This record gives sequence, structure tokens and C-alpha cells, in this order.
Amino acid sequence: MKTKPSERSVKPPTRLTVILAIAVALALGSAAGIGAYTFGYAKGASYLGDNPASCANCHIMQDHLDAWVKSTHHAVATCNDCHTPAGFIPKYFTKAEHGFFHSLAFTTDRFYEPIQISERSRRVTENACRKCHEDVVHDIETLKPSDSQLSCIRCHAGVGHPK
Amino acid sequence: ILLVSIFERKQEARNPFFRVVELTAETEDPAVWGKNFPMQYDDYRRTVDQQRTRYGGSEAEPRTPSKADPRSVVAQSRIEEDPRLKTMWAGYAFAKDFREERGHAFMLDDQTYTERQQAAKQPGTCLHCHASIAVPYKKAGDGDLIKGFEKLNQLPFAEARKLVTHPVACIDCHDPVTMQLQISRPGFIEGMRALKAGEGVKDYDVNRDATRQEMRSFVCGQCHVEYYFKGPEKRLVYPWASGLKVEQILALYDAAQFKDWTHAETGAPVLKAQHPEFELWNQGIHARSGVACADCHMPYKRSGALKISDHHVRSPLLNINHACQTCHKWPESELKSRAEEIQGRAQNMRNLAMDALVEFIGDLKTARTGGAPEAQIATAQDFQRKAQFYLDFVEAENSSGFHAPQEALRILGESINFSRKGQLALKPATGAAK
Amino acid sequence: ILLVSIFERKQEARNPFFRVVELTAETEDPAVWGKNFPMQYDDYRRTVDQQRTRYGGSEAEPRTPSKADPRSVVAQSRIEEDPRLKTMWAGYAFAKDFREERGHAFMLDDQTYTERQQAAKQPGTCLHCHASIAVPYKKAGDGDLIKGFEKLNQLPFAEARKLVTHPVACIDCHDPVTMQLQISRPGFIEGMRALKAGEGVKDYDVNRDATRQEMRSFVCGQCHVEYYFKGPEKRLVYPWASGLKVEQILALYDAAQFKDWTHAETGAPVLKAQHPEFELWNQGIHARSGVACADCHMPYKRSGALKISDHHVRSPLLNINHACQTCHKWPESELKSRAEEIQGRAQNMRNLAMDALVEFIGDLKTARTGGAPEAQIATAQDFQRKAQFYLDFVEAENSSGFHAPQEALRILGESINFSRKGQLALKPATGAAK
Ligand code: HEC
Ligand code: HEC
Ligand code: HEC
Ligand code: HEC
Ligand code: HEC
Ligand code: HEC
Ligand code: HEC
Ligand code: HEC
Ligand code: HEC
Ligand code: HEC
Ligand code: HEC
Ligand code: HEC
Ligand code: HEC
Ligand code: HEC
Ligand SMILES: [Ca+2]
Ligand SMILES: [Ca+2]
Repeated sequence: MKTKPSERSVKPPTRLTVILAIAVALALGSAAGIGAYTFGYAKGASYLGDNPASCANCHIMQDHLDAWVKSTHHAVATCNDCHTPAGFIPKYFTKAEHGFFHSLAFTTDRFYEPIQISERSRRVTENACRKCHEDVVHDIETLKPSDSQLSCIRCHAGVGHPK
Repeated sequence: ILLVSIFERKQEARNPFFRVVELTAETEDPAVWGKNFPMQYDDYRRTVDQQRTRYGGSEAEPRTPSKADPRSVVAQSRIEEDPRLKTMWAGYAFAKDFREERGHAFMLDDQTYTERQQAAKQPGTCLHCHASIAVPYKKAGDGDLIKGFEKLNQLPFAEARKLVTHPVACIDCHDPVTMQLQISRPGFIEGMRALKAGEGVKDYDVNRDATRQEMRSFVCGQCHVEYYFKGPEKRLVYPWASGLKVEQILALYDAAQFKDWTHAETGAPVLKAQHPEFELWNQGIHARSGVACADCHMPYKRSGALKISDHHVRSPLLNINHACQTCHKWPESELKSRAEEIQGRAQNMRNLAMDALVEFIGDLKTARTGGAPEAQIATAQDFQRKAQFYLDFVEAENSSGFHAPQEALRILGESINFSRKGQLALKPATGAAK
Repeated sequence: ILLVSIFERKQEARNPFFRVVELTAETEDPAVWGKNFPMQYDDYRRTVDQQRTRYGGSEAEPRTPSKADPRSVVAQSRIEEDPRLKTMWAGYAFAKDFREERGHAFMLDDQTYTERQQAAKQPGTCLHCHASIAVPYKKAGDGDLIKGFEKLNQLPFAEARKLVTHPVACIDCHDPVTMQLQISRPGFIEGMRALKAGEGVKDYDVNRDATRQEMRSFVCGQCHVEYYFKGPEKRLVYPWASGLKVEQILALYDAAQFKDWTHAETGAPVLKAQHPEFELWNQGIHARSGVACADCHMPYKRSGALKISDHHVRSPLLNINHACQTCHKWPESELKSRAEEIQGRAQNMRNLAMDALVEFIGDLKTARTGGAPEAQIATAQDFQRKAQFYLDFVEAENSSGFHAPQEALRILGESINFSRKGQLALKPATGAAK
């Protein structure tokens, strides 16, 4: 049960900011960021690493970083372990996507608050759980009929960054 | 160290369950299933445990076995705990014997030996919810579940009883091949079809259309529901055609002019509500949040390298860390007292409603013997029917209001109103007095 | 430009606010505080907005200003919406004028111009909760808050009114130097001391002993509470010495033989409950979970890199994403309908209770004119006192049951029971009838 976009009330940005935003968003987001000044300035480079701190270049991610530090997983899983799919290509594609859209949203200040996980990221994360815990959950998973997958985060929403 | 520990677990986990035996649609004996799933089987057998909670669980009461009733242990008697129940049920078998329910392991014996069996001849229908009957139904119907169901409903209890051996078992909730949950109970299959039809969904098939998450509640809804026996063929029916709320169910009974019995002290055509856990849960915030029966009554537990569902079905308050704490990060003691505060409010209101009903029944009795006008008596009797069904809907529901805290109090408040209005209906208009 | 935009965000994060002016314990005018805290001030001023929700908010009703009452807009009249209230309050000022409450900006005018002022002479005490009075109290008491409080209580309203200028303002909730929350209201300071004393805690000082999270509710508890005027010196007292539950408060009034007025139709010594938000919230699951008034009514909102508390105090259902979704990950529409389902149940039960009370008052009136025995009348009058206070405790509480869903239904159910038992007390024993 996630909020449908139709229900989101966000302030529209001016055309100018959008264009400019896209420019920097590309710079920030795409792994191939052409060492633009902006890119360096906003620590865009660090965004390519697995260091959770890089996510918190945006104060908007700060709460999650703070909570993650207190989480049962901080010793064993970083942001990207749960929020990017396994494998080099998909991983950097997702990081680019996060980077792009988050940058766009952030710089235009145009996004729904509180931030909610998107359907796609939710699936990425659900799979991330299995990546590490498939052994543990093997039995309960084998029951899964083709139609509906068991949701881990229905019960374990707080594992990465408890409230 | 962590690496090692994970590594070790991987070893254990490599092949989680060995299929030692082949399970088929005819495999009734849970011990056989247990060969493939020893952990679930071990927990399943623990439903013989009896432990009391503040408002639930059950107490092991020793008794000297007799020829008629070989049980050496039973659960405490509810009608001795609260004799007002005898007044509410005067003239009905429940006034003879009604005990606190206990673990699944006892369901077949408790049904077979309850004094309610002596008090009235019961049909085979009863077994629908007290035995592993998926296989017997199929057999009796030569492969056709519904046919077998109809056949057994019409046998006398004693006859039908011979056809079953186990309490609810694996086959009643599971597909023997895929181990997926499946519904084996005609009463629930037809009840859900009627409910959905009422909501405009045509030809709903629970085994085809339900999601896995729904199934985690539906398997319980096979039995933990309000029901009645329809017509001379004693068909088991779940009264859901117009909805699951108490007033919707009562409306259906009124329309069918159905009554469970005639009240011995007042002559009112009254109803007995029975374990509407599924119905009340449906009105609660947990159901609305997608929390299933199994989430609380069969929570996952860690067993070696694996997570499994705890098949020791019981009060979640005996298992708070697994049943509640994954979702609620409060201490056990705090969660326990939250549940008990909710139950306590419901219990107090239930007592007010019970007093009101008993006083009302007293008044109605005197009024009748005092020869009050027919119309007046009839009006009062209808109030009794309402008051009693509403009260019993919460009284017979086994969570003491926890499954839907606010709705439970709503129902009890209305019950009080019905009882008191019934009493007033027996009095002359004020002013006219003296 | 873009560089700047990113740059700005980084700046914001570091630099919370600039102190443009010096704030002291005498700075009453919120506009001055607003120079240091423009964002909070802007939101604060928005409490003039009027928007209705299903059960709350308020509706802007235009009126033609008069000499006596210059307001050109008021909130809808509750007694016109539901005339049964006039029967419940017969003989009391509330039967003359009672409106839906609206935003903080209106508190001073609405109190000054309500017709209740004409209906009865009111004391200066009233202003305790309708004006920025922290500074005036201190002034009147030459620096002593309590002395000033006692002085103003004893002035006629019109006199005291001259000493205040603003509705609740910054100084009433904040320490001007540290900006920490502080309690400025003698009624609450003394009420909490009495409550804690009853719980065995000696000499509790709210400004010294309360945690920050508690303060996030206590600042609201300064006014959103049940109260009465004690003795000829009209001291404002919060009746909490024996606890915050409805029966504990009633017990205190009974012991003090206190009544708000004598009911015009029945002669009963009755009570008026008033906005017990703090008391009812305390019985709910949110309070138990440490969720404060401010969490829902002044939720944090982001402004650039800053998180600020939304000083536009209002119905959380007008601000669901900030007020609820920080804790509940359900869609706005779902959260809205969850709240409304809870409120709907409370509303229906409130209507049943209201009908019962009105019928009862009718009966009692006839019985008295019909000259029923004194003892019988006295018993009935006491039932009315109880039924009415319980009903009003939920009716006057402004969340329509949301602050404590199950407790609200508990109270209403008991109210129904009291009304009906009162009616029965006026009748002859059944059987004796005819
Ligand atoms: C440029 C600033 C910025 C950076 C850097 C950033 N985020 Fe975000 N993030 C945002 C904003 C803004 C949103 C809200 C976007 C929306 O809801 O449309 C967001 C939303 C999200 C969401 C929820 C929406 C979704 O896509 O599911 C996730 C998950 C997330 N971020 C994870 C991350 C992770 C992991 C990193 C580091 C690898 C990261 N973010 C780095 C600004 C940022
Ligand atoms: C990068 C690997 C990794 C990922 C991704 C991961 N976990 Fe874990 N998780 C671990 C490890 C390692 C532990 C601690 C060792 C153990 O208990 O198995 C752990 C512990 C846990 C625990 C037990 C401790 C607690 O918090 O209660 C739960 C539950 C859990 N994980 C659930 C999840 C869920 C749900 C997800 C996906 C949202 C997830 N994990 C993603 C590696 C991971
Ligand atoms: C219905 C609720 C529920 C769902 C859904 C659920 N879990 Fe759990 N999980 C639990 C409970 C309860 C425990 C605690 C078991 C224990 O402590 O014995 C648990 C424990 C765990 C643990 C820790 C085991 C240990 O003690 O080391 C892991 C890891 C885990 N879950 C992962 C998952 C993953 C991955 C999924 C999805 C495939 C999942 N869970 C789905 C309720 C759930
Ligand atoms: C162990 C797994 C795990 C780790 C590590 C993790 N997350 Fe998450 N994250 C989740 C889950 C699960 C959700 C979905 C929560 C929900 O839907 O209730 C989520 C949701 C989010 C969201 C969406 C908003 C919300 O709170 O639902 C953001 C933003 C986010 N994560 C950012 C981060 C950042 C930044 C980090 C690193 C500091 C991080 N996450 C680390 C599992 C994780
Ligand atoms: C959110 C948790 C939760 C869910 C979901 C839930 N229950 Fe319960 N149930 C409880 C609690 C708590 C009790 C009270 C136990 C006690 O008093 O000891 C209870 C009591 C019961 C009892 C009586 C147990 C006893 O010890 O006497 C039965 C039977 C029952 N539930 C069946 C169900 C069924 C069937 C469903 C689904 C339709 C369901 N429950 C859903 C928590 C839950
Ligand atoms: C075939 C019918 C049937 C099914 C299916 C069934 N139950 Fe029961 N259940 C019963 C009966 C009958 C009893 C009472 C047994 C007795 O008292 O002898 C019972 C008792 C209980 C109790 C009371 C235990 C106690 O200590 O008081 C709980 C809890 C319970 N069931 C929960 C569930 C849950 C949860 C499910 C689904 C996962 C379920 N039941 C499925 C028939 C059933
Ligand atoms: C629709 C399912 C269903 C049917 C049909 C049913 N039961 Fe039950 N029975 C239950 C459930 C569930 C419980 C446990 C909850 C409770 O006791 O309220 C139970 C509990 C009992 C108990 C133990 C508690 C008590 O009442 O003393 C007895 C005995 C019993 N049933 C006898 C019968 C008899 C006799 C019949 C037939 C007239 C019957 N049952 C028909 C579901 C059913
Ligand atoms: C009253 C219903 C009921 C009965 C009887 C029952 N189960 Fe289950 N079983 C469940 C539920 C509910 C689940 C969880 C299924 C899901 O999440 O999809 C489950 C899950 C399982 C699983 C999957 C792994 C796990 O633990 O989640 C196995 C294996 C299993 N049961 C074996 C058995 C065996 C063996 C028996 C008989 C000894 C049995 N069950 C009896 C309700 C039942
Ligand atoms: C799978 C998740 C889950 C499980 C398991 C669960 N709950 Fe809840 N509980 C919820 C949700 C969701 C809510 C609704 C409030 C919200 O949205 O956070 C809730 C609400 C509550 C409330 C407040 C509702 C009210 O009526 O006052 C209480 C109390 C509560 N749960 C106690 C329990 C107890 C006790 C147990 C174990 C017997 C339990 N819960 C098991 C998810 C769960
Ligand atoms: C968990 C959230 C929550 C908390 C905590 C809470 N409230 Fe409310 N409050 C609500 C909701 C929801 C309503 C109903 C609003 C409506 O009907 O539009 C409400 C209504 C009100 C109203 C009437 C508002 C109107 O629009 O007419 C007042 C006054 C109020 N609350 C004061 C308080 C006070 C004082 C406290 C603390 C003692 C408090 N609330 C705590 C959620 C909350
Ligand atoms: C100085 C007394 C005082 C304090 C302190 C106070 N209030 Fe009020 N509040 C009032 C009065 C008086 C009204 C009604 C104003 C009117 O109707 O003219 C009111 C109205 C409201 C309303 C109704 C708004 C509407 O649209 O119906 C809400 C909500 C509310 N207050 C919440 C709070 C919260 C939350 C706090 C603490 C953060 C608080 N109040 C602190 C006196 C106070
Ligand atoms: C203990 C604090 C307190 C005291 C003392 C107080 N009020 Fe209020 N008053 C409130 C609160 C809080 C509200 C908003 C909630 C409500 O209306 O229920 C309010 C609302 C009002 C309203 C607007 C709604 C309505 O009732 O029409 C009027 C007018 C009013 N009060 C007049 C008075 C008068 C006259 C007095 C003195 C006899 C007085 N108040 C004393 C706290 C107080
Ligand atoms: C009815 C009570 C009330 C009034 C009046 C009030 N505030 Fe606040 N204010 C609060 C609460 C509650 C908080 C949250 C404090 C906390 O979390 O410790 C707060 C927080 C603040 C903060 C800290 C930053 C933030 O936003 O959380 C500032 C600055 C502030 N208020 C300024 C003002 C100003 C300026 C005014 C007058 C225009 C004002 N307040 C009026 C209750 C009030
Ligand atoms: C600061 C956290 C917080 C905020 C803000 C909050 N809640 Fe809750 N809510 C809780 C907690 C905690 C519970 C108790 C259940 C639990 O432990 O998860 C709860 C329970 C509930 C329940 C179930 C209780 C019941 O009586 O049925 C509902 C419904 C609910 N909240 C709705 C809301 C709405 C609507 C709002 C906004 C007006 C809101 N909540 C704001 C934390 C919060
Ligand atoms: Ca029991
Ligand atoms: Ca209002």
C-alpha cells in the first residue's frame, strides 16, 4: 500500500530550474559524469562509491544514514546492498537512476514528503533480502505460489534504518 | 566470526527438507507428513499444552474418566465461572456444558464427549470443524468434496464420527504436493462465494482467487467463524451473504426467520453466536493493515538454519517476542499490558451488558407470568433476541475484544441499549405510572 | 543559479536562524518574535484559515457585524446542527450559543463576543486559556505568576479583558532566551502537581521535571482540558487529583458536591464537560506510545535544509503526509478513512447516547410534574448527572473519539446504561405494573 502519484501534492518547478536541474542531475547522476565543476563540488564522485556517507551528501538522506548507523545491519550491509540490484551493470544503472532522479528532485525541491520507496526500489530491496538470507528463508519461500511473492519488509521494514 | 557463522549455516541449509515419503491427497496421518517436515510436526503436537493467560489460553482441569467420557483432563467450565451464562442460554445445550477452548489436539475429543452431545442429538455436520475431514469428505463423495460434505451432514454424529480419526491435520490446510495453503472446507468455500457475490464479485473461488497473504487467514476462517445449520439436510452455512458485521448477520437470520432455540424463561426465539474470530478480526485495524491470523498465532521462528512457521498454534501472549515484536518494538511486558488493557475494557463492558441482559430476562419472565399483553411481550422478545446476539457476538469471540477493540465496545454498547429498551418496553409510560 | 541553489541548501543546513532582535520575558507581541523566526511566525498566522473536515476543522460562516459583536465571520453553530444539545444544556449558557471551535487566531474574539457572555457574568479566569496572558499575569502579580493569576481570576471579565492584547502567542509556550518549551499556565502547573501527588510523586514541578517529549503535549494541556472555577475566588482548577479518567474526575466533583448548574427541565445538579483532549488522549494508544500533540498537530516540516515545527496548528487530517505518514506508511486516502472509520463509530454511538439522554430527560420532567416521590426523583437526577457528564466528556472532546477510540466507546456505552437505568428508576417494578 504505497501512495499513488495521483495523491502526491508537490509544488511545480519553474521551467528554468528544471532545465538547469536536469543538467546538473545528469552530471551528478550518470556514472559517466564529465568532471563538471558542479559534479566535483557536490561530491558527485563520492556518489559512485559504496560509502553510505555519499548518500547523505543530501541532507535529505541524513535521517536514513543516522538510522542506518543504529540498525542491526550497519555492520553487514550498506545502502547499496539493499537499494541496488546485484551485478555491476544493473547496480550502476540504478545508482544513475537514483542519482538522476534524486538530484532532479532535490535541486528542484520537487518531491513528495515524507519520502517513500518506489515500487521499483521496493522490488530491488526485496530481492536484496534474499541475496543474503535465501538460506534462512528457503522453506517459507518454497511455498510461494507464482502469483504473489512473500514480502519481507511487511514485517522487517526497520532492518536498514529503524524509526 | 560472523563469516564463519554464516558459512556454517549455509552447510546446514544446503538441503532444507528431505522428502522421505511421498505425500498424496489421501495422506491423512500427520505423523507421515512429519517424516518430511519434522520441525512443523513437533510444534504441531505441542498444541496439547495447556497454559492460562489473563483472559485466554486454557487451564488443565483433572477429572476422573468415565465410560461415557474417558477424558482425564478438560478445560475450565465457563458456565461455572459465570453462571449468568446459564440464564442467557436457558433451555439450550450450552447451559449444560460450555468450557474454555483449548489446543487443536483436543478438538475431536472435546466435541465427542461434551455433555452438549447428550443434551441434544447432533448431526455429522459438527465434524466439519473438529476433525481432519478433507479426506473422509472426498471418500464419501467418491472424489467430490461437496457431495461428501452433504452426505456427512445428514448422518447422525455417532455415524459420521466413525469416519474420522484425527483432529485438524496437515492435509486440511496444505496441498500435499506443493505444500501451498489450500482451503478444504465447503462451509468456507461457499461462505466466501456468498460474501463476494454480495460485494458484486461473481463466482469467487477461494482456492483460485485468494492471495497467499489472504490464505494465511483463510485457513483459519475455515472454522473460527459464526455458523448455522440450514434446513432439514443440516447444511453448514456461514451467514455472510449480506456482510460480516454483527447487524448484517442478524439481518440475515431475521430474514430467514432462523432461531437456534426458544428461550426457556421468556419464550423468545433466540440465537447463539459462536467464535466469530474471523468476522471480528475483519473489523479490526490489524486485518485492515494486512496482518493475518498466522502472523500472530503461527509466527515465524528460527530453527537451526531455517525460519519456519510455528505450528504450535496458541495464544500470541504466550509467544510475544515472535508474535508481536517484529512489528512492534515495545518490551514484552508493555505489549502484554497493552493487549490486556484492551481486553480489560472489553471485559468490563461485557459484564455491564451481561447484567443488563439478566435483569431484562428476569423482567420479561415476570411480565409473561403476570400476563402482560401479547404485543408488549413480542416487542420485548425481539429486543432480547437482539441484545443476546450482540452480547454473545463478543462473548463467544475468543480474543476478549483484542481482534477489534473499538468495534467490540460498539457492539456491547448497543447490546446494553437493546436490553434496557426491552425492559422499558415492559413498563407503562411514565406519568401514567401511579 | 544552480550552483547557488545547491550552495544554499548546504548553507541552510549549517545556519539555523539569525537573531535580529533581543527577546525578553516581557516580549509579548508575536510579530517581534517573528523577526527572529519568520518561518514559525508565518505558519502561526495561518491559524486564521477555516476549512472543514468530515468531523472537525471549522466552517467560515459570514455574519453582519453588530456593535455588540463586530465579528464578520464565525464558525458554524453546534446547537443549531444538533438541537438535542439545547435539551442537554437547558438552563445553561451553552444552550444559548455554542460553536465549533476554530483556529488559535480567533480565540480572544470568540471568547469576548460569544453570547454566553451575555447569558451570565463571567470572571477574568476565562482569559487563562484565550489570550497571551503570561506577561499580564506576571505584571499584575509584580513578577509573581500565581499572585497575578489569583488577582485576574477575581476581576470581572470586562476588566481583565483590558489587560490582554493577543491570542496565545510565542511567550505562552516558549522561553524567550533558549526557545525551549515552558509552561506559563498556573492551572496546568497546579493540576499536574495534584495529579502527580495522587500518584505518590511529591512536589512535582512541570517546568523542572517534564521531559522534552512530554512538553510537546503539556504546552497544549495548558488549555485543552476539563476545568472548573473553584469557590468565590473563582480559581481555575483542573480536577485531576484522583486521576484523568472520566469516573475519577466525576468522583472528585461528587466529593466536592460541585455542579455547573441546575438543569432547567429536571432540577438535576449537573455538570458541563469541556474539551478534555488532554485527558482522553492520555487514555489512547498514541499517548501510550509516546506520541505527542505536537507530533500530529505541529508536525515537523522541511524548509530547505531545516526541519521546523509547523506552527499552523490545525486538524492533522488537513496535513496527513506530515502528520501521519512519518510513522504510518499508508496512503493519505487510507489514513484518512482509518481516522474517519474510528470517528464514525464514535459518532454513531454518541447519537445513541444522546437519544437515550433526551428521552430520559423527557421522562424525568413528566415524573416531576406528575409528582413522583422525592427519593425516586433524586435517584433519577443522579443518573442524569452521570449520564450527561459521561456523554459530554466525549461530545465536548474534539477529536470525535480519535484520541482514544476504545475508551471513547466505553464511556458512551456507560452513558447509555446510566440514561436507561435512570428511566427505569422512574417506573414501577415490572409485574407490579397493571
Ligand atoms: C542528490 C541528493 C541525493 C543523493 C546523493 C541520494 N539521494 Fe536518495 N533521494 C533524494 C531525494 C530528493 C529523494 C526523493 C525522491 C522522490 O521521492 O521522488 C530520494 C529518495 C530515495 C529513495 C526512495 C525513492 C525511491 O527511489 O525508491 C531511496 C530508496 C533512496 N533515495 C536511496 C538512496 C541511496 C541508497 C543513495 C546513495 C547511493 C541516495 N539515495 C543518494 C536525494 C538523494
Ligand atoms: C549484504 C547482506 C544483507 C542484506 C542485503 C540484508 N541482510 Fe539481513 N542480515 C545480514 C546479516 C549478515 C545479518 C546478521 C547475521 C544473521 O543473523 O544472519 C542479518 C540479520 C538480519 C535479521 C536479524 C536481525 C534483525 O534485524 O532482526 C533480519 C530480520 C534481517 N537480516 C532481515 C533482512 C531483510 C528483511 C533484508 C532486506 C530488506 C535484509 N535483511 C538484507 C545480511 C544482509
Ligand atoms: C509475517 C512476518 C514475517 C515475514 C513476512 C518475514 N519475517 Fe523474517 N522474521 C519474522 C519473525 C517473527 C522472526 C523472528 C524469528 C526468531 O527470532 O526466531 C524473523 C526472523 C528473521 C531473520 C533472523 C533469523 C535469525 O534469528 O537469525 C531473518 C534473517 C529474516 N527473518 C529474514 C526474512 C526475509 C528475508 C523475509 C522475506 C523473504 C522475511 N524474513 C519475512 C517475521 C517475518
Ligand atoms: C538492510 C537493508 C537496508 C539498508 C542497509 C538500507 N536500507 Fe533503505 N530501505 C530498506 C527498506 C526495507 C526500505 C523500505 C521501508 C518501508 O517500506 O517501510 C527502505 C527505504 C528507504 C528509503 C525510502 C523512504 C523510507 O524510509 O521508506 C530511503 C530514502 C532509504 N531507504 C535510504 C537508505 C539509505 C540512505 C541507506 C544507507 C544509509 C539505506 N537506506 C540503507 C532497507 C535498507
Ligand atoms: C495482531 C495479532 C492477531 C491477529 C492478526 C489475530 N489474532 Fe487471534 N488473538 C490475538 C491475541 C492477542 C489474542 C488474545 C490471547 C489471550 O487472551 O491470551 C487472540 C486470541 C485468539 C483466540 C483465543 C485464544 C486463546 O488463548 O483462548 C483465537 C481462537 C484466535 N485469536 C483466533 C484468531 C483467528 C482465527 C484470527 C484470524 C481470523 C486471529 N486470531 C487473528 C492476536 C491476534
Ligand atoms: C478444522 C477446524 C479448525 C481450523 C482449520 C483451525 N482451528 Fe483453531 N480451533 C478449532 C477448534 C475446534 C478449537 C477448540 C479445540 C478445543 O477446545 O478442544 C480451536 C482452538 C484454537 C485456539 C485456542 C487455543 C487455546 O489455547 O485456547 C487458537 C488460538 C486457534 N484455534 C487458532 C487457530 C488459527 C490461527 C488457525 C489457522 C492457522 C486455526 N485455529 C485453524 C478449530 C480449527
Ligand atoms: C464452523 C466451525 C464449527 C462447527 C460447525 C462446530 N464447531 Fe465446535 N468449535 C469450533 C471452534 C473454532 C471452537 C474453538 C473456539 C470456541 O470454543 O469458541 C469450537 C469449540 C468447541 C468445543 C470446546 C469449547 C466448548 O464449547 O466447550 C466443543 C465442546 C464444541 N466446539 C462442540 C461442537 C459441537 C457439538 C458442534 C456441533 C453441534 C460443533 N462444535 C460444531 C468450530 C466449530
Ligand atoms: C491450521 C492450519 C495448518 C495446519 C493444520 C498445518 N499447517 Fe503448515 N502452515 C500453515 C500456515 C498458515 C503456513 C504458512 C504458509 C504461508 O506463509 O504461505 C504453514 C506453513 C507450512 C510449511 C512451510 C514452511 C513454514 O514453516 O512456513 C510447512 C513445511 C508446513 N506448514 C508443514 C505442515 C505439517 C507437516 C503439518 C502437519 C503436521 C502442517 N503444516 C499443519 C497452516 C497449517
Ligand atoms: C505483521 C505486523 C504486526 C503484528 C505481527 C502485530 N501487529 Fe499490532 N499493529 C500492526 C499495525 C500495522 C497496526 C496499526 C497501526 C499502524 O498502522 O502502525 C497495529 C496496531 C496495534 C495496536 C494499536 C491498535 C489498537 O487497537 O489499539 C496494538 C495495541 C497492537 N497492534 C498490539 C499488537 C500485539 C499485542 C501483537 C501480538 C499479539 C501485535 N500487535 C502483532 C502490525 C502488527
Ligand atoms: C496521533 C495523532 C494525534 C495526537 C497525538 C493528538 N491528536 Fe488531536 N486530533 C487528531 C485527529 C486525527 C483529530 C481529528 C481531526 C478532524 O476531525 O478533522 C484531532 C482533533 C483534535 C482537535 C479538534 C481539531 C478540529 O479540527 O476540530 C483538537 C483541539 C485536538 N485534536 C487537540 C489535541 C491535543 C491537545 C492533543 C494532545 C493532548 C492531541 N490533539 C493529540 C490527531 C491527534
Ligand atoms: C492558551 C490556550 C491554548 C493553548 C496553549 C493551546 N490551545 Fe488550541 N485552542 C485554544 C482555544 C481557545 C481554541 C479555540 C479557538 C476558537 O474557537 O476561537 C483552540 C483551538 C485549537 C484547535 C482547533 C482548530 C480548528 O480548526 O478547529 C486545535 C487543533 C488546537 N487548538 C490544538 C492545539 C495544540 C496541538 C496545542 C499545543 C501545541 C494547543 N492547541 C495549545 C486554546 C489553546
Ligand atoms: C482551561 C482552559 C479554558 C478556559 C478556562 C476557558 N476556555 Fe474557552 N476554550 C478552551 C479551548 C481549549 C477551546 C477550544 C476547544 C473547544 O471549543 O471545545 C475553547 C473554546 C471556546 C469558545 C469557542 C467554541 C464555543 O464554545 O463556542 C468560546 C466561545 C469559549 N471557549 C468561551 C469561553 C468562556 C466564556 C470561558 C470562561 C467562562 C472560557 N472559554 C474558559 C479553553 C478554555
Ligand atoms: C501553543 C504552543 C506554541 C506557540 C504559541 C508557539 N510555539 Fe513555537 N513551538 C511549539 C512546539 C510544541 C515546538 C516544538 C518544540 C520541541 O520539539 O521541543 C515549537 C518549536 C519552535 C521553534 C524551534 C524550531 C522548530 O520549529 O521546531 C521555534 C524557533 C519556535 N517554536 C518559534 C515560535 C514563534 C516565533 C512563535 C510565535 C509566533 C511560537 N513558536 C509559538 C509550540 C508553540
Ligand atoms: C510519532 C508517530 C505517530 C504519528 C505521528 C501518528 N501515529 Fe498513529 N500510531 C502510532 C503508534 C506507535 C501506534 C500504536 C500501534 C503501534 O505500536 O504500531 C499508532 C496507532 C494508530 C492506529 C491504530 C490504533 C487504533 O486505535 O486503531 C491508527 C488508526 C493510527 N495510528 C492513525 C494515525 C493517524 C490518522 C495519524 C495522523 C493524524 C497518526 N496515526 C499519527 C504512531 C504514530
Ligand atoms: Ca482458550
Ligand atoms: Ca474545530
